[in-house]
Amino acid sequence: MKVVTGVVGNDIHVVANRLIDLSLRARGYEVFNLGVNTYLEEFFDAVVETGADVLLISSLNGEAEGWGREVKPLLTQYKKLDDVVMMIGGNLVVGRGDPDEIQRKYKSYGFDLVCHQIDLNTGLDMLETHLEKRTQESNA
Amino acid sequence: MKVVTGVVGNDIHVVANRLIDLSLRARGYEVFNLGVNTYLEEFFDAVVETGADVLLISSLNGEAEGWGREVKPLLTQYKKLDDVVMMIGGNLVVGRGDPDEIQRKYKSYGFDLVCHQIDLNTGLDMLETHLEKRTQESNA
Amino acid sequence: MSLLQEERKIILSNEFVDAFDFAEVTDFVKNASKELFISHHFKKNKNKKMMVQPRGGFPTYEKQYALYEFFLKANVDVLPLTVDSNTRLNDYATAQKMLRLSEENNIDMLNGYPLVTHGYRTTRKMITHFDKPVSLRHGTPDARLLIETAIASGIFEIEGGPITYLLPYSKNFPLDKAFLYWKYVERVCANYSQLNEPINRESFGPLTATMVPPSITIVIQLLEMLLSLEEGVKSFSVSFAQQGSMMQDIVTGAVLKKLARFYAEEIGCGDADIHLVYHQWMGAFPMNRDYADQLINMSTVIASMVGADKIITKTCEEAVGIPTKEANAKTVANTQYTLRILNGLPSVVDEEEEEILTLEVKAIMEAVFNDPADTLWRKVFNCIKSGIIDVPFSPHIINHNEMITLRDAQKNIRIIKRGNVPMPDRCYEYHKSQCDLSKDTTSIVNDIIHDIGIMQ
Amino acid sequence: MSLLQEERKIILSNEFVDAFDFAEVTDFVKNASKELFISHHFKKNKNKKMMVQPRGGFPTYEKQYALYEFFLKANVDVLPLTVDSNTRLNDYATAQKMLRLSEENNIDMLNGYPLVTHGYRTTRKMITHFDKPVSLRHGTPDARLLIETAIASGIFEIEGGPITYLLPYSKNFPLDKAFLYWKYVERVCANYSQLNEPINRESFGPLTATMVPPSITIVIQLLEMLLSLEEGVKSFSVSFAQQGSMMQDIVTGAVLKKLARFYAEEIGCGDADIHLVYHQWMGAFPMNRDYADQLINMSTVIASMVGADKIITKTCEEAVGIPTKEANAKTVANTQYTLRILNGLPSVVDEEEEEILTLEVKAIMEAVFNDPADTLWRKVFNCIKSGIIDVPFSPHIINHNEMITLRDAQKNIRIIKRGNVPMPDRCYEYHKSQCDLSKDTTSIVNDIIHDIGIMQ
Ligand code: B12
Ligand code: B12
Repeated sequence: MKVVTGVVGNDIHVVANRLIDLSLRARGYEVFNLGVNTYLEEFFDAVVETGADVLLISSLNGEAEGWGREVKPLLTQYKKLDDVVMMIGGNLVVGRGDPDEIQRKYKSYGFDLVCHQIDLNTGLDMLETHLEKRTQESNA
Repeated sequence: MKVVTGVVGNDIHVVANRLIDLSLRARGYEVFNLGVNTYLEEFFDAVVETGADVLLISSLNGEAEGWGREVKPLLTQYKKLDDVVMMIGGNLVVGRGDPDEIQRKYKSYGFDLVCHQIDLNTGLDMLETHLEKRTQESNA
Repeated sequence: MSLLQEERKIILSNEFVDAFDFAEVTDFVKNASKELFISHHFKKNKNKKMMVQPRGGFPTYEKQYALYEFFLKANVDVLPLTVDSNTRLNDYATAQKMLRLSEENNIDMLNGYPLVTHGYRTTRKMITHFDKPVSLRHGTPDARLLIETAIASGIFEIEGGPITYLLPYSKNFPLDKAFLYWKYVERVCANYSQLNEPINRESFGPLTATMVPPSITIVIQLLEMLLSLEEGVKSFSVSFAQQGSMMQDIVTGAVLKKLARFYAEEIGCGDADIHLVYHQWMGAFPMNRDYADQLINMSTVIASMVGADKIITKTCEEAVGIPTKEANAKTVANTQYTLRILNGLPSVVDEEEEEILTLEVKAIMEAVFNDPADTLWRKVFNCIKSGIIDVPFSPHIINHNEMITLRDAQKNIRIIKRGNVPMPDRCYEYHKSQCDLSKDTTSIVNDIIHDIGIMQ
Repeated sequence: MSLLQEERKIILSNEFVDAFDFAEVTDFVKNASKELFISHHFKKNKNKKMMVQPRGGFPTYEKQYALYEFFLKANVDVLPLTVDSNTRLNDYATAQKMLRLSEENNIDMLNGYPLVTHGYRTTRKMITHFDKPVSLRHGTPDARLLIETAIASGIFEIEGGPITYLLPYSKNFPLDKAFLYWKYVERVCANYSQLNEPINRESFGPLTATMVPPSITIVIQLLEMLLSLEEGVKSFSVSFAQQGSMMQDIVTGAVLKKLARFYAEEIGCGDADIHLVYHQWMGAFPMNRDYADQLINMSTVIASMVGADKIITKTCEEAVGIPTKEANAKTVANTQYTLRILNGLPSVVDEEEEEILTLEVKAIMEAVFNDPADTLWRKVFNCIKSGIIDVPFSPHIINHNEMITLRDAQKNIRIIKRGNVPMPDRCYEYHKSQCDLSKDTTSIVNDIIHDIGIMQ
C-alpha cells in the first residue's frame, strides 16, 4: 500500500511529519514523504506519479482551511484520483473549533478522513479500518 | 478608646488575633485581648468589666454563624451595652458566600460593622469612620 | 490481661461503639491486603516516586465514597480520611446527631467523616473496596477510641502526636494528658504492627504553619518520633511544611533525615523505617486562585528538591473556604503531572546552614534529655512548660511565646529573640547577622506582619 | 554617502513606506525615553529581578493597543510585538489587503501586527504612549525594512538572526542571503546604538524546540552574537528554551554565559553587555490547560535556578490554538507572582557536565573558525552546509539531519549519533554512556517519539 504524505502550504512544523513517516513505515506502508512546505499541486502530482492509494496531508499552523477550499477545484484537473483515500490531520482551524463542524466542513472539501487534533496512532487506526471496509465493499 | 477583642468559639486561628492586637495598639486604642477560643459570655463580661467602647470579634474557621445567632438572645441579659460598637470579621461563612447576603445577615444579628474576608487595615479604617460619624451625630 | 488490654476494653465499651470484636479485628489486620499499608508502599517504592496525598473528609458514607472515586480518577497514591471536629473533641453524641441530619437532609452538617459514629464495620467496607493506603487526619488530643476504630477499619497510617496535634490546635487541653493518651495510641499501633506490615505513624510537622523556625520543627519531629519508637512503632514519618525559602527547606529536610536516623539509633530503634513527608505551603494563602495554583506547583517542585517520600497537597480554594472535591482532585492530578515532567533535579547541599541547624537541634535535644524527669514524655512536658521548646503563634496557654522570628532577604526564617530556647550563641549570632536589626521596632513589627503574608 | 546608507535608501524607498525621514528618525532615537530601551533596564536592574515578556500580536492598531493595556495590568516588564506572516515573507501587498479587511470587518485576518503597513509614524504613538521596552518578534529572513520601521517606531529590541530565524522557520530560503540581510540589520542597530542607549539584539535560542542538544544551541547563540558584535552592536541577549532536565538547563545557562563572555573578549568586544534569556517550554504542550499551567510555572522556577535576566512566557492555550489576550495576561501575572514568592534559591553547579559541554562547544567553535573561508558568516555558512552544525528537526533543506538525540533517565538530551558534528570522542562516549543503547532500533525509535512528547 502506497502513501503520499507531507505538510501543506507554508507550514514548516516538521516534527509530526517525521513521526508520521516512521509510523507509516512501521505499519508496512510504502511512504513517499514530501516533507513540509508542500503545495496541493505537488501532492497530487506525487500521487499520480507514484500511483499511491492514500494521500495523507498534515497541517499544523492554522493554514489548513485556506488550502482545503482549493482541493475540489484543483482535483477537476486530475483524472483517476477518485479512488485515492484523502486524509487530513493536525490543527485544522485557527484557535479552537467545534469538532463536528470541522468534520463536516472538511468532508465537504473532499476528504474521506478528517483528524482534527487527533493522535497519530488513532488516526492511522482509522485509516486501516477505512481501507478494510473498502476492500470488503469492493469484494461484496 | 477601649477595645475588647478575641476569636469566638472553638476557633484557635491565632495569627490574625496577634496582628489585630498590634494594629489596634498602633492606632492608639487600649486593647483587652481575650485571645482565641473565647465564648460570647466572656466577650460581654469583658466589655462590661472594662467599660469598652468597641467589641471586635474575629472568626476564621467557619463557626461564626452559629455564634452570630446567639448574640441577640444573650445581649438581653446585659444592660448598658447598647452604645458599644459591635464589629465582626474574618471568614464569616463556611466555604464561599455572597458578600451582600452576609452583610445583611450579620447586621440582623446585631453587628454594626461586618468584615467578611476584608483586610484588617481596611476594617480598622471602617471602624474609625464609624466612630467619627457617631461622635459628629451625638455632637449635632 | 495486660493493663493496656484492660484500658482498651474500657475505651471500647463506649455506648457509641457497636460491640468491638477484638479477635475478629486481629484476624482482619493479620490478613489485610498489603496494599492498605503505606509502610509496605514505602518499602517497595524502589524508584522513589513521591507519593501524593490530598486532604478531605465528608460526613456521609456516600459522599466519602464519591470523594475517593474522584481521587482515584486523579491518580492518587494515598487517600485521606479527615475526621470532623465533634469526634475530635470526643463529642460522639453531637457527631451522631449531625450525621443523621446530614443523611436525612443531604447537606453537610459536619466538617469531616465521623469515624466512630460510622463504626469500623461500615468503614472497612469502603477502605477495603478501594484497596489504597488511607491516612487518618484528625487533631484529637484523646484519640484512643478513634485510632482503635481506624485500625479496625483498615486505616493503617495515623497522623498526629501529643505535641503537634495540641500546640497548634488547642488553647486549654492539658498537655500531660495528651502525652498519656498518645502513649496508648503508640502502643496499640505497635501491637498491631506485629501482625502484618507495620502501622505507620506520622507526625504533623507544619505546627502553626506560621514563622516556626526549622530547629523547633525538627526538635518536635524527633521527640514525637522517639516517643513513638520507644513504644515499639516500627514505621514512622517525620514531616514539615514549605517554609518560604527553597534553600531552608532543602537544609531542613537534610538535617531532619540525618538526625531522625541518628536519634533512632541512639535509643536502639535503628530497625525502624523512617520517612520524610512534605506539606505544600500551610500558611496564609493568596485569595487569587491562579496564584494559589502557582504556589502549589512550586511546593511540588521544592518537595522534589527536598527528596520527600510523600507530599500532602493543598488546593487553590484554601484562602476562600472548605475546598470542593473537584478542587482537591485537580490538585492531585496537577501534582502527579508535575512530578512526571520534573526531571534532572540537582542534589543541593548547604554545609554551613546544615551545620548551624544541626548544632541548634542538638543543643535543644540535649537540654530536653538533661531534664531531671524520669521518662521522656515528662522531660518534654517540662521543656515545653519552661520554654526550652517554644512554638511561634501557638494558641496554647502552656506555650511560652517568647521566641520571635523574622525572615531574612532570602526569606529564611531566622530567630531574632530566642526566649528560653537554649540556642547556642554561635547559632543565635548567625541568625541575627542575617537580618537587618538596625531598624526601629515599628519597622520590625511591620516586617513580621509582611512575613506572615509572604505568599500573598 | 556610505554603501550602507545607499542600501538603506533603496530599502526604504519602498512603495509601502510613506516617506521615511532619516533626520527625523535620528532625532527621535537620540531623544527617546530611556524607558524604551531594554538595554537601559538591564543596566539599572541592580537587584536582578527577572524581566517578564509575553508573546502576542494582533492586526489592528486598536487591538494591539488593547493587548498592551491588558499586559500592563498584569504587570508586564517587556511588551512583545509579533509580526504577521505576510510581512515576514515581505509580502506587504497582502498584509495591506488583510489589514483593511481586518479593520473593516472587525475580524483578525492576520496572525500578527503588520508593522510595515501601519508604518512608523502610527506605531510610534502607541510605543511611546506605553513607554515600556518593546521586543520585536518576527521570523523574517530579510528583515531590513522591518527593522528600520521598528527602530523608527521606538522598538529597541530586535529578536532573531540569520541562523535561528531560518533553520527552524524555513525550508527553502537561501541561507547565504539570510546572512547578508542580517548583516544589514546588525549595522543599522549598531549605528542607532551610538545615539542613545544601545539597541538590544536577541538571538532565538529555542530553534526547533525539539530535541536540540545544548552544544548546538550554544554554538549557534555564540555565532549569532559574534556576527552581531562584529558589526558594532553593544547589547546582546543569548537565549535558550527549557530542555526537559533542570540540571541540563542550569549547566547550559552557566556554560552559555561563560563562553559568551569569553568569545566576546576574544574578538575584542568585551565592552558589550551580554544578557541571558530563558524561554518557557517551547516544545509540544499538553492539551490539558491545567497541566499546561503547571509546566509554565515549573519553567519559571527553572529560569530562576538558571539565573536568567529575562523570561519569555507561554500560555495554557499553547496546544489548543492561538492564545487569547486573557490567557496571555494571566501567564504574565502568574509568572510575576511566582518570581515574587520564589526565594532562597540555592546556587547549583555540576562541574562534570559543565566541563563536557564546554569541551563540545569549543570543539565545534574551533571547527568553525578553522573553516578556510574569509569571513565569519561564510565560515558559518560552510559549517552548516557540511553538517558541522546540525539542528535536529530543522525543516530546512541545507540542514544535515544526521545527528540523532535521545533523553537519558534524567531527561537530559544526549547525542547518540553525532553525524558530521566534530564532537570530541570523550564527550561522545560520555553521552552514549548515559543512555541505554542495548535496545533494538524499534525501541529506540519509540523512545525518540516518547521524548518529543515529554511534557504531555
Ligand atoms: C514546536 C512548535 C514550533 C516550532 C516548529 C519547529 C519545526 N520546524 O517543526 C517553531 C518554534 C519554529 C514554531 C513556529 C511557528 N509556529 Co508553532 N508550534 C510548535 C508547538 C509548540 C509544537 C508542535 C510540535 O512539534 N508538536 C509535536 C508533534 C508530534 O505534534 P503535532 O504537530 O501536534 O502532531 C500530532 C498530531 O497533530 C498528529 N497529526 C499531525 N498531522 C496529522 C495528520 C493526520 C492524518 C493524523 C491522523 C494526525 C496528525 O500527529 C502528531 C502526534 O500525535 C505547537 C503547539 C503545541 N502543539 O504544543 C505550536 C503551534 C503548532 N505553532 C503555531 C504557530 C502559529 C506558529 C507560527 C506560525 C507563529 C509563531 N508562533 O511564531 C510559527 C511559524 C511556522 C510556520 N511558518 O508554519 C500554532 C498554530 C495555531 C493554530 N493552528 O491555530 C501552535 C498551535 C501554537 C499556538 N498555540 O499558537 N512552532
Ligand atoms: C494557618 C491555618 C491553620 C493553622 C492555625 C494555626 C493557629 N493556631 O493559628 C492550623 C494548621 C493549626 C489550622 C487548623 C485548622 N483550620 Co485552618 N487555616 C489556616 C490558614 C492556612 C491561614 C490562616 C492565617 O493564619 N492567616 C493569616 C492571617 C493574618 O489572616 P486571616 O486569619 O485570614 O485574618 C485576616 C483577615 O481575615 C482579617 N481579620 C480577621 N479577623 C478580623 C476581624 C475584623 C473585625 C476585621 C476587620 C478583619 C479581620 O485580618 C487578617 C489580616 O488581614 C487558613 C486559610 C488561609 N487563609 O489561607 C486556614 C483556614 C482558616 N482553616 C480552616 C479550617 C477548617 C481549619 C480546621 C478547623 C480544620 C483543619 N483543616 O484541620 C483546623 C482546626 C482549627 C480550629 N479548631 O479552629 C478553614 C476555615 C474554613 C471556612 N471558614 O470556611 C480555612 C479557611 C482553610 C480551608 N480553606 O479549609 N489552620
